[in-house]
Amino acid sequence: MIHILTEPFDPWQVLADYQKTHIDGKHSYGATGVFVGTMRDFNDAHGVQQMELSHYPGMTEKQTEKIINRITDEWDVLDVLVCHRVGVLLPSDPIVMVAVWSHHRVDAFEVSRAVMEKLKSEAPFWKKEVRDNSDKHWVEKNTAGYKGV
Amino acid sequence: MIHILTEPFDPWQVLADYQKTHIDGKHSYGATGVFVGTMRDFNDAHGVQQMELSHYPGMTEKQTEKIINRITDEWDVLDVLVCHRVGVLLPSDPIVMVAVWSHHRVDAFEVSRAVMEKLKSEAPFWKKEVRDNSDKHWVEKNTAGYKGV
Amino acid sequence: MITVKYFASLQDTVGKAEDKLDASANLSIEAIWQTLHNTPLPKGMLVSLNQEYAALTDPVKDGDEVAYFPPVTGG
Amino acid sequence: MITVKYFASLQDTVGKAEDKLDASANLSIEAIWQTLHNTPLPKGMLVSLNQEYAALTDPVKDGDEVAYFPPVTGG
Repeated sequence: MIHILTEPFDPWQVLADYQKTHIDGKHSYGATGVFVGTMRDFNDAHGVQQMELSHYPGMTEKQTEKIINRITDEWDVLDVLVCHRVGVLLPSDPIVMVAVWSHHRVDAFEVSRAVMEKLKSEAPFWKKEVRDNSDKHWVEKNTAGYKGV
Repeated sequence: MIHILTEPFDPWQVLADYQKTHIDGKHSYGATGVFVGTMRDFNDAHGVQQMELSHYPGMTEKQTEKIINRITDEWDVLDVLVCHRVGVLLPSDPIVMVAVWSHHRVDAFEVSRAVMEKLKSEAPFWKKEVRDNSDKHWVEKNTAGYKGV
Repeated sequence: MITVKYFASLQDTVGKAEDKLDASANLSIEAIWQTLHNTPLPKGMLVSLNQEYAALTDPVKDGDEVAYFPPVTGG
Repeated sequence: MITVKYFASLQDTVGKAEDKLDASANLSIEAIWQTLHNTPLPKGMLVSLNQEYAALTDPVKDGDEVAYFPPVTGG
């Protein structure tokens, strides 16, 4: 499931609520893997005051569902929750959360990371930074998520 | 930091509290990776009613600190929190939580998984299952955490 | 009628979020851009057809939704 | 005095959690088990010396803490 959120969210509160309503009592899970991406106040050498996140309504949800389905087909997973902010973000605001519930830990680790990497390369979201000098600047590309592994 | 807990804990509440007191305002982080291991009501083909987790007080903390230090020396990490239950656990009780805060997502993913694997193979904890027929049975070994990757 | 959408820096470049185009010409995604803007689509841009990633040469028909945008930077 | 600890299934096997042993004999970790239990340490067991993983042949001296336990199963 993907939620596109226009307001700030607390990932730990979202997880507590979602687990209560969607997981506990329904699934016998042994593992939960979570990734939260948070807005930093720097990028490369620039200070960043705020960030404007836009997306392609409709296509974003469709592509994210496809990403989740394609990956969960290959692993033994009980549920996947993705939350992604759009709109104006301030430093330390959560941008994205991916949570995976599975029987065994290998699936939670693999799927949370794979969904995150695919989101960053395929889901139609775009970041515009407002830098310390108030210049607005579109982020041109996401960095790779694996290195020296 | 490692916390050995004798009572049930809510990982999302622990994260909310720890982040407020130890992370927010102190670190400019961009990524948080979390793993939670939860007691299942089955293992192999057996139903499991409860689990008794014992440890080696002193050595557990010492070995866990060593695991964390050895791994964080190799990655760019801001903080690591490990919580591990001991005592009597019931199905769906959290057993272990590993949380990692870092600038970039690669470090959060790598370190949360590496700490988890090392905990399972080096930290002196032992599980005893109480099966559905009330037989008590020491778990003999942990399963591998990587497969087909 | 074909709906044409622009996102992110490309929306700034063209100065609007959307165009409408008569579908009678049977154009490719690339040709639609050329027709509307009299210039080739900037290099490195991505395109979609009915909210699926597509190729520049894919044909577009009446009722379709085409979009042009730079590499994604979410997550 | 040497403190000797047993954990998990090995604690069940020996029927207690701890032994104390006079340190005068200058024994290895393996020999301490043999001395206390008149039988070799079961195969596959792990040992520690002062809360660090150790080898069966490591020597033990006065004031040390030795422990015997099966493979760990936490996490």
